[in-house]
Amino acid sequence: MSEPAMENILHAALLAAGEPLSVERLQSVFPDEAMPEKKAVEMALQRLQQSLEGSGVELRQVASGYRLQVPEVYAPWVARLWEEKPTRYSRAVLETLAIIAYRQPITRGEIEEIRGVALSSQIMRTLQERGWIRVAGHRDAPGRPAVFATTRDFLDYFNLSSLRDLPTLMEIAEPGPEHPELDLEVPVQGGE
Amino acid sequence: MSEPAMENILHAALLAAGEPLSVERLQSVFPDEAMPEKKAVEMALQRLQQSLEGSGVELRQVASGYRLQVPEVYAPWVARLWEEKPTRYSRAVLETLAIIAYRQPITRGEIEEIRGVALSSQIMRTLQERGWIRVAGHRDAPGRPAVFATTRDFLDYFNLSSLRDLPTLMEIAEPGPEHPELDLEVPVQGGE
Amino acid sequence: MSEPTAGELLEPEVVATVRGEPFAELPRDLYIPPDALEVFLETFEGPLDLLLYLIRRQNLDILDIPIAEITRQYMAYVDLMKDLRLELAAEYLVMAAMLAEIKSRMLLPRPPSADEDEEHDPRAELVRRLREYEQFKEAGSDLDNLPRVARDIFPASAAAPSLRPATRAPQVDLAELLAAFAEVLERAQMFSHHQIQREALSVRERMSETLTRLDGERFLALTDLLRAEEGRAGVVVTFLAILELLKASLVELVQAEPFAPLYLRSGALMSEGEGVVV
Repeated sequence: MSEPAMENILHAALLAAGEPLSVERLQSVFPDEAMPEKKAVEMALQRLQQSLEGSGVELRQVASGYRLQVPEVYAPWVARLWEEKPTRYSRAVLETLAIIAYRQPITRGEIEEIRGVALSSQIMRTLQERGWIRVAGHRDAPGRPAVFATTRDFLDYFNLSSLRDLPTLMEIAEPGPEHPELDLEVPVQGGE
Repeated sequence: MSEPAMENILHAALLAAGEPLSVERLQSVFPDEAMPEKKAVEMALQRLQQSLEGSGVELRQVASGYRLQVPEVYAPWVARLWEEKPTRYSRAVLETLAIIAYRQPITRGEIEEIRGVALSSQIMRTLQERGWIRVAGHRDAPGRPAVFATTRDFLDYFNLSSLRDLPTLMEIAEPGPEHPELDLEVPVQGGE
Repeated sequence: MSEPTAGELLEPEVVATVRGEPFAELPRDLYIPPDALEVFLETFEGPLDLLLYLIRRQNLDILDIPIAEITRQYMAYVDLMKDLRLELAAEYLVMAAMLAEIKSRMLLPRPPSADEDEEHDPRAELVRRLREYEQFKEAGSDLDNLPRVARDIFPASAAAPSLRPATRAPQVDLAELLAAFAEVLERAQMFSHHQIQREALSVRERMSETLTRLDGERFLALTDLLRAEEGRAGVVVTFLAILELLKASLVELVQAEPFAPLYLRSGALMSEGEGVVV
């Protein structure tokens, strides 16, 4: 029997994995002596994407690689498979997460300063348990406070391939002197 | 936007579930007021099956319902996703291989003598499973011990056309030219 | 969607978007039924959030906050919280003090010849913080609107085919092999005094080859082992290999009668064998 097309092999691997796979990982499903170039894998992924168009699944690049996923339009149907409603997060959690995402690396004290309230350790624990944030280091300041950053899982979870894909921060009404420009690398266009 | 085709919705639901779904369960992803008949679901599943033909996934009916699965032909590739990281051979393995390569044909007892330690059968099995050594014969001595030699695969792996191409010890003794001269032509003295 | 539990972390975002919600139509005199008020007040994420709400509710310009009026309203809410014995975070009181301070500084006559008056607006720092907070409040809700795994998008998976466990064999390079050999020899020299000499590998190789051929054929004429195309060197190598094999008792040479052809046979057969050993 002849060998299946590369895009079919990738399709099979991605579905069997059920999680994002990096190009390196996709290359490694081929035997050493027949390992395709990165470029060839990327081209096969492109063919796969095209072949999936208009079906119940799409290929998407997220932070930790490529993932086959059921697109948003199917959510109303798919959600009915499960009794449980998806978790909702409190405003406190979302605001804290947003501050960390846009201002990372950032200390707990700095988060509190922006929000104007003490940060409950419950919130930080929730975010860490979800694997969305991690301690990225310690600031060289009295007490050596931990600085927090978001993880690749965070990006994967929110369907983003990099921090650059985050929605741009709301424009400040007037060019205030305080925050001339916000610090997202290239806040070109948000979301999809 | 118009509603997606029923087979696409079923495709999405089966992929999101990642496990077999009964026809009832598949019906339940539709809102009560638009729930399709069993028959209609089955026909849509048939259309789905056809559309998946020749791709990296297939629809199968199993005891508890329908499930999408990666066809068996893809097993060799998919299996590599989970294979263990290549480890390194222990020094004992490398030394044994080296002794066999340079002193073949050689018995186990002779290897032990050179290394000064007993040889675990695990080591010999490792090298035999790898296809690098084989039993080349038996010595006419008490116990008729097997003598080992390297194989053609061994040469292929190391990209050698013959044992003559193995580097000599001189090459590490003095960092001279890469392959100064190998000792075939005038094999003055052999043996120990 | 009603009655979020106080302080619960994963509570629904119920009244959070206060603007436009029923609560936004609070009577100016601040009277609301205590139950509703409790829910209302607990939706604030802190003093900045409350202040922002007060400003936005009245469509006030954040850059030009009527500080006296806002302070009065803010204090009224804080008092209400106290009356209701809501757990009042200390930050609310700190903010109250800050507002009072700004108010009093606004009342002081400003030195007319001061440098840029803008910079000395006592409200500046408060405005900066309010705007920054508002940005992230918005960002938090933007984040919530992003398509999210398990809510809007679902990772696709299918059953894997039955898998044989695969292990990738370790990689070795030639230099490693040589190094290992060198080490062994070095060690061996420490144990024994006999010098291990540099070997003619071609002889070793020919030894293995010969054994392999014998394995299949049991007997081989000596002449069959010699290959003319290898020339003299080849013949020497083969002879040396055979001598080595003989010495190691791996093969024997047999001859049916004097001057008959010499045959080589595998050592494995020797015990059963007969014939003249040369």
